[in-house]
Amino acid sequence: MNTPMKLAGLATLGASLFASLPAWAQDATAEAAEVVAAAPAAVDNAFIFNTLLFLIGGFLVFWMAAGFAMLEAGLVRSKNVTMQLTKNIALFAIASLMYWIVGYNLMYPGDAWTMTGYVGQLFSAKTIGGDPDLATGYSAGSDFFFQLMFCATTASIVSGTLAERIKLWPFLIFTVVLTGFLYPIEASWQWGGGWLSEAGFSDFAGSTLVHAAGGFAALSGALILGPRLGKYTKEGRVNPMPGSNLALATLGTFVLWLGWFGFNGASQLALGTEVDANAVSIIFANTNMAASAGAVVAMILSQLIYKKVDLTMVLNGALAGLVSITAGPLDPSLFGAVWIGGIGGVIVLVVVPLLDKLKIDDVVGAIPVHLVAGFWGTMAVPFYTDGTSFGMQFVGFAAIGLFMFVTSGIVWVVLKSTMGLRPTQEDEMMGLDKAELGLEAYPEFTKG
Amino acid sequence: MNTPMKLAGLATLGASLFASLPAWAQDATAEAAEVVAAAPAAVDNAFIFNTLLFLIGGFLVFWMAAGFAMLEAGLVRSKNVTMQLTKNIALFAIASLMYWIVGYNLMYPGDAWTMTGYVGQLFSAKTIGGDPDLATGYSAGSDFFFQLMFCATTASIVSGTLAERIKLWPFLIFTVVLTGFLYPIEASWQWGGGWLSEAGFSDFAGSTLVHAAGGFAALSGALILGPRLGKYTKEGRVNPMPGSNLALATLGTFVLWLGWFGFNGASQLALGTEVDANAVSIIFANTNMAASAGAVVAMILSQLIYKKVDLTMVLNGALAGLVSITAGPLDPSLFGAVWIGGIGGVIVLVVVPLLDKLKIDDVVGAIPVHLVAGFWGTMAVPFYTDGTSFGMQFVGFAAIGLFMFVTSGIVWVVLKSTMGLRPTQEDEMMGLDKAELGLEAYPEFTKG
Amino acid sequence: MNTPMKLAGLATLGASLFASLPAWAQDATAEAAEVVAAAPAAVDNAFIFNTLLFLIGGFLVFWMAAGFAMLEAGLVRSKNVTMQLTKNIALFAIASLMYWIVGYNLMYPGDAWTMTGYVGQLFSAKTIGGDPDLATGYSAGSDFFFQLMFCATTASIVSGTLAERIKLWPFLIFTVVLTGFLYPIEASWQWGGGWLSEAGFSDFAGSTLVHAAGGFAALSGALILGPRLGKYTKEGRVNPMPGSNLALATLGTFVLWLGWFGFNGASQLALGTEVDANAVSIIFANTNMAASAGAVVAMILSQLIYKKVDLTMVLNGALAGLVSITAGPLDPSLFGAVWIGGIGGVIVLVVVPLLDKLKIDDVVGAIPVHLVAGFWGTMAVPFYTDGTSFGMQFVGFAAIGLFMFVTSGIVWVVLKSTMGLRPTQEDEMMGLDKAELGLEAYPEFTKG
Amino acid sequence: MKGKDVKLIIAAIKPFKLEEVREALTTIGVRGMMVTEIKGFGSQSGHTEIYRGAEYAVNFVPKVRLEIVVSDSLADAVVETIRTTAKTDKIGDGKIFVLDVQHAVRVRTGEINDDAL
Amino acid sequence: MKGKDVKLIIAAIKPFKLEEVREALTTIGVRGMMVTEIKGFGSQSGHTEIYRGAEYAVNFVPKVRLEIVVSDSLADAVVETIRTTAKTDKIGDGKIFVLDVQHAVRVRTGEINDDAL
Amino acid sequence: MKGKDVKLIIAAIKPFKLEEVREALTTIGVRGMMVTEIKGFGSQSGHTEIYRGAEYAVNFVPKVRLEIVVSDSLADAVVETIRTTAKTDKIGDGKIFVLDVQHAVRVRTGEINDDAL
Ligand SMILES: Nc1ncnc2c1ncn2[C@@H]1O[C@H](COP(=O)(O)OP(=O)(O)O)[C@@H](O)[C@H]1O
Ligand SMILES: Nc1ncnc2c1ncn2[C@@H]1O[C@H](COP(=O)(O)OP(=O)(O)O)[C@@H](O)[C@H]1O
Ligand SMILES: Nc1ncnc2c1ncn2[C@@H]1O[C@H](COP(=O)(O)OP(=O)(O)O)[C@@H](O)[C@H]1O
Repeated sequence: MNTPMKLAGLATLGASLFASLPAWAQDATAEAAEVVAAAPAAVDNAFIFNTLLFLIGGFLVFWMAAGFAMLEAGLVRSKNVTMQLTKNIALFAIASLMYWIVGYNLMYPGDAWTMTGYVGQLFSAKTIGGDPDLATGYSAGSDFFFQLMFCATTASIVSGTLAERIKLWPFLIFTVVLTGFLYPIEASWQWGGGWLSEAGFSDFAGSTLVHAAGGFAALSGALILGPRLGKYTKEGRVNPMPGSNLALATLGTFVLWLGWFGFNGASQLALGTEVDANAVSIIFANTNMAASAGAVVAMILSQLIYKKVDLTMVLNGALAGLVSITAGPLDPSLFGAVWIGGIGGVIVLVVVPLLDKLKIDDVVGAIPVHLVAGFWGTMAVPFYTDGTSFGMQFVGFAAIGLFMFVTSGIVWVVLKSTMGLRPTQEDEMMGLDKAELGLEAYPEFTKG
Repeated sequence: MNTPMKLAGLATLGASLFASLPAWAQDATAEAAEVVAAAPAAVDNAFIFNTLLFLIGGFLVFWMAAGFAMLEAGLVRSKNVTMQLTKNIALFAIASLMYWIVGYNLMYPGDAWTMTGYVGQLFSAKTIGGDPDLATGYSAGSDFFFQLMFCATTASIVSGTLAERIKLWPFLIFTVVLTGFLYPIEASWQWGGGWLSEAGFSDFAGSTLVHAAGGFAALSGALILGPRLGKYTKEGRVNPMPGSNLALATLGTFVLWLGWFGFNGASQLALGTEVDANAVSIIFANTNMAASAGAVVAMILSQLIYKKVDLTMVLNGALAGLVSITAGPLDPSLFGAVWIGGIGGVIVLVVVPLLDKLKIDDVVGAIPVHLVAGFWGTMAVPFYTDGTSFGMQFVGFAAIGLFMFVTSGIVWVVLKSTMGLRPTQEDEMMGLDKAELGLEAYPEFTKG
Repeated sequence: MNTPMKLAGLATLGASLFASLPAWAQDATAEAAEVVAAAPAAVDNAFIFNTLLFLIGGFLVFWMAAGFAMLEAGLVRSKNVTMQLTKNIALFAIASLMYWIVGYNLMYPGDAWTMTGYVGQLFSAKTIGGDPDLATGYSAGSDFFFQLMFCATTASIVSGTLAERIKLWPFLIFTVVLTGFLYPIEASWQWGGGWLSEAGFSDFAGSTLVHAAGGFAALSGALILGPRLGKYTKEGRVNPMPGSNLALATLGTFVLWLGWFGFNGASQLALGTEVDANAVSIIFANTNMAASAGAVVAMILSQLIYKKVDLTMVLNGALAGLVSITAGPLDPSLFGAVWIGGIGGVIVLVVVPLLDKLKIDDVVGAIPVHLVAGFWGTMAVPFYTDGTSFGMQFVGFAAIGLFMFVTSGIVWVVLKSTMGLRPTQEDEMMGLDKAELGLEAYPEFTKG
Repeated sequence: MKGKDVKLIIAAIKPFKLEEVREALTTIGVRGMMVTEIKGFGSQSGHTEIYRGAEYAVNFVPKVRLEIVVSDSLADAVVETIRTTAKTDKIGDGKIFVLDVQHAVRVRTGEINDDAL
Repeated sequence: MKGKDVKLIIAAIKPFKLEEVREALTTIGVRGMMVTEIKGFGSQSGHTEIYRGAEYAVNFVPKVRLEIVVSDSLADAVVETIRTTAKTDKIGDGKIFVLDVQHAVRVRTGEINDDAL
Repeated sequence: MKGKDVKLIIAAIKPFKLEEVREALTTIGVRGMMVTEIKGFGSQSGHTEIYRGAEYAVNFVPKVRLEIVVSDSLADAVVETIRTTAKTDKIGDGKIFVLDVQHAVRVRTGEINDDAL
């Protein structure tokens, strides 16, 4: 998702060409203009198309919030489902508010940087009312609506990794900081026209800026929080805790897959020209190919390695494929999308057990899917996108990763040492639904 | 959602301007026209954009039918889930047929009122075939498709309140009357260009016309039907009956939230100009803000009042926020949407227990969410919308409320005294799924 | 869904008209062109609208894959849910890859037929990159994205019928053949401009080409595979095996209903003119009417025949209504859509028990819904569409049916005699989730 | 002598009677029980259902099974209380069975027999 | 003398054998039973599964537990019938236990012992 | 003499203790058991919850019920093992009941009593 500046530029170019017409033509144009004022043709259709793309993309990415909720609710044990659902809907609502109050202008400061290229406008709420500004090429409201969804996505990634063992409120407070400050700041470095975009980093729809960023926030949290009780035995055995509802997990994955068309497709930021329409189409097709390849590869590998297909690995594989193509969904051929996404599937099969070896408890596999596949996706950009370099891609990833890991780490530590992150052992054993919320997700089915 | 007339007007204006051009220009225009006839630019793109808005908005509102089904299936006890699902899919199908056979022309009589301003055309089925009528500015089929969804939504609201204790057929017969007659008549008063619109009432997307209207139909039903067996003990204790599947309830809420972008956004009824595109964008953003604020406020209040977060209250809060902004989603600033929606969250926390005190059994909280928040949303319009008054808003709400409460009350009473509304005590105790449908929703999981 | 040629034609017509302008106007046009080059108005908006229609339609049809997954997961017993979910996500991923590698160019050979009118290009992978080809009237990527979804839908139909008793890998290998070869070949006969389209067969969105085709593949599989253990007792009694989760089944049906708007609507293949926009609108409205009528008729009949409403029949009824209108969703009036769809509902009530009599075990009712209603929908076309004949419709249906039944039958037999199709009796009894995947969908709820 | 004899009372009742029975038993001094959801087979069983057009017999009806361990002295009262409270005079009301318990232990304290209850 | 002695027969069998066993028991005159889904632990237990790459032992296998109260006279026939019908000769077929019942009561009628069954 | 007397030990314990208890029992030579999820009522019961603003009492707490049939000789050890392993010293730890079993049969082999276990 390049910076919105692009479009503005395009539009002003148009204006100037207009101005540069020979005098005698002016009148003609004048008349034309008059006619035109009445006929629909006079309307700046590109403005409408671009806005429509943001709105469609935006509601599709909104839908991803439901996808994360279902995926996570399906992969936790039934005694923690209500809590997981509560966290997911709450984090989205919080992201909306925080991104409005501080996030948006912190991320898109225009020329009003607090620290040029690094920190945008602080504490200036976004406003969208009034007449449309044609120069930008799209409606401000649609842009805000669309960008907001990316902020919320970043937060959704964190909730899954830390599931089943973090109290509600500290998690929500972290979400406030993440969506109001951490995400907007790191994202501004690239999409806000900050130092990374200056330096030539490339991340079309956010393999690094959204997915890896969320993944690093999740990783630092997982390290500070520690694994779920009984997940790793003293003898070092891994004790699997199978998800309670794979139908929900699969539904969630399909929802995310669907939402991703908006996530990547609308990141083209324009639909007003044949070239843009064509670009969006290519992105849709590539996104679908990468997801499919990720799923198939994960399925085949899990058959080869474990002699049976593990559905949860297939689901993770599809998502890893999606994250892998997100940094550069436009330039690769369909074949490119396939092999880039397929490697996402490999990552899942390799990294999921690896994390268990490291005793890092990632309940839903968000770290392999979002962080590691996000890294891969970012590094794969130069294979197909001119003007990008592996070096710069690495620098960008490292910078964002470091920033997110450290800052969110600090927030986690502060929360831990103040209000505490974890419920009591007994509460965790009983399940957060009963212990903290007093409300079971399936009161009639589960048997404690 | 103003009356469709608006667009027609706009288009004709265009035509007239055309006509009013100086003679010499005519030829030019003629040529232009010729060129134009071949080049896509000659197409009335506004017609296509407006139609597309109706279609996208329409399928998003259709999706809300699934949202209600999941929300309600999740909030009833497992022994009544099949029944709740059956009612929800059946009511939508019935709404489609009734709105076609009588509803649409009863609601949009044009100049062919049966009783001017109060009752439209009776028993005239809607037709949409033939060539597009450019004058209206949109395709008749897309308008019918879109409006139909609002009719169905009204019916969906009723099913939740009366869940677990009303037999299938009387409910469906009520749905026939509601979607064929009651909703179209009251809605025609405003959106059909009837007396309320003349009087200056304002209800952009239907806080009153859809949500409160459905809420009043539900309320009268709840009063006549009485509470579920054992819901209120003789000692006056409230006996909670926790929903059987909060994952479904949360999914349903996300689905409704998504659908609401179409519900409010497409109620702008036009996308063919930059101003309209901008308006739709503002509506999307405001709608999302109101929902988020409602959810957050409900969450915080439930923590303060009950010392724990009640997910079902958070879900209701988000929906109440959505209903609250529905009467005027365009004019408020983002901040306006936040506080208007936030009060929706307050309403939930106040009204849910209040209804229990009054022994009104509202299984899913549809009355606080749709009726009371609908009232609030309607009354909040004048804060941001010029040319509206609190007085007139109240009059409109009261008129619609009275009409719906009385007419649906009559229907309920007639049904009660003829075929009867409630199953036998034993059947209700056993659950409607087994007793009336002989089919359990989760035959392998629940244990009676 | 007519052949894409149509649009190309339209565009060239435009070009030629351009050419035919009087000389003096040329300059003017030249200037205009210049202005225009800058102003959005010069853009070929039809190209964008058409592309957008494919993209929106495409993601809606994608969503149907999730619908099939939920419907089937809800209608199988809990011990086979993980398997059903695995099959559904895997078949979609496989369809994406196979349709890219061979399917698309096999189906749309243009002039490069291997056997003119019967077999397209073999083993030529589809590419979509590069600049948009304006002559076609839409983006190649969007067309590929859209067509691919139809291929996947065909495969989804098969999985439901054969549920609970076919091993994972043979099913997936069949999917490879089906999506890579069988579907593209038969579909090329009509949509690829092959012999059936030459002969005057008409199947707008695929009642025959997609639904009946999938149904025949499922039927031949069901015959070769045989019924589930214990489904039909020696005494010839039918032993029902109720679905484990009707909430999922209902969700799946709503998802399919929603997706169908894209399935039928975008099969208009164009949105760039008022006439096209109007057509898409009519299709949306008719599609919704047919589904509603199918549901209501199935509900009423099940009440009359069985004295109780069977939700699973209502769900099937809605889907049968959708399939019935799919062959000709544009030409019928709303009334036409209603009776055509309603007969779909009748078909369900008649064919479901009939199959049981024939001891054909169709777990989710895919044969009545997709094959038989697909037949009905195809035969109903001449009632409203000029230039079509019952004879030709029958010939087309029969040809496709025969081809699919025979070819897929051969594949099933080969698979059976090589790797085998069925799990051991003990495995089937235990459930495929535990036996083959070692992973239960609801590990905490079900009790073996 | 006191606390020697302890009985296990097993009862199958209709699910919706559970709460009523539990309250009645508490009032006569029962301080604990185990409740299991079961499928009951008996004279009540055997009505038929239809699913997708196919008839089938429902052989099991959902019941709730109570296990109550009490001292001999209380046993008859418990049986009597269950019998009267669980009764609806409709077929399927259930059964009560009384068994001997050799001894009872409370995990927390190690108390035995009467004191364990 | 008649109706004095009543037995409780508890059996753990493989779930898919339930219907067969129920039918067999009906034919020999058993008119009721209680069925509970349980997790069984025994020699059959202990195969391992893999979830997301981690191995784990499955210690419990799903079984169905039958409780049948019959008069002494019928007890042996019941045990025999279960033994033969539930048998698959594969490990995990289950166990049958017979206990004494002091007395049995039918809630609906108050009939006791034999008459209660 | 050997194999004559067989006991049924019924215990209600806290769910999260199941695995620990099972392992402990295995080490002392128990080779099988039946596990049922139950709702327990006892002194631990009775805390209140709030749902949508309405308070209600939770009378039942989830417990796990073990049924272990062992030879007389092993019975005491089993009771003792459960008592010590299931113990958390918090209210609700559960109860153990011992009953006489008349005889036990292994379905697969027809072996009886001790040999059946
Ligand atoms: N012989 C039996 N052994 C164990 N439980 C029984 C027996 N007979 C009946 N039951 C239990 O009692 C319940 C009610 O018995 P049933 O014969 O249906 O009605 P009633 O108790 O009125 O005669 C059954 O569902 C079953 O759970
Ligand atoms: N000692 C025991 N006490 C109670 N139930 C037992 C005992 N041993 C086995 N069972 C039950 O019998 C079932 C089958 O026993 P198992 O040892 O696995 O196979 P088999 O019966 O063929 O020896 C177990 O799953 C358990 O439910
Ligand atoms: N009289 C009884 N008969 C049967 N089971 C009992 C009895 N009393 C208690 N239990 C079981 O033991 C469990 C724990 O008992 P409780 O009184 O709550 O705590 P404690 O065992 O520490 O006294 C209860 O949940 C119930 O399952």
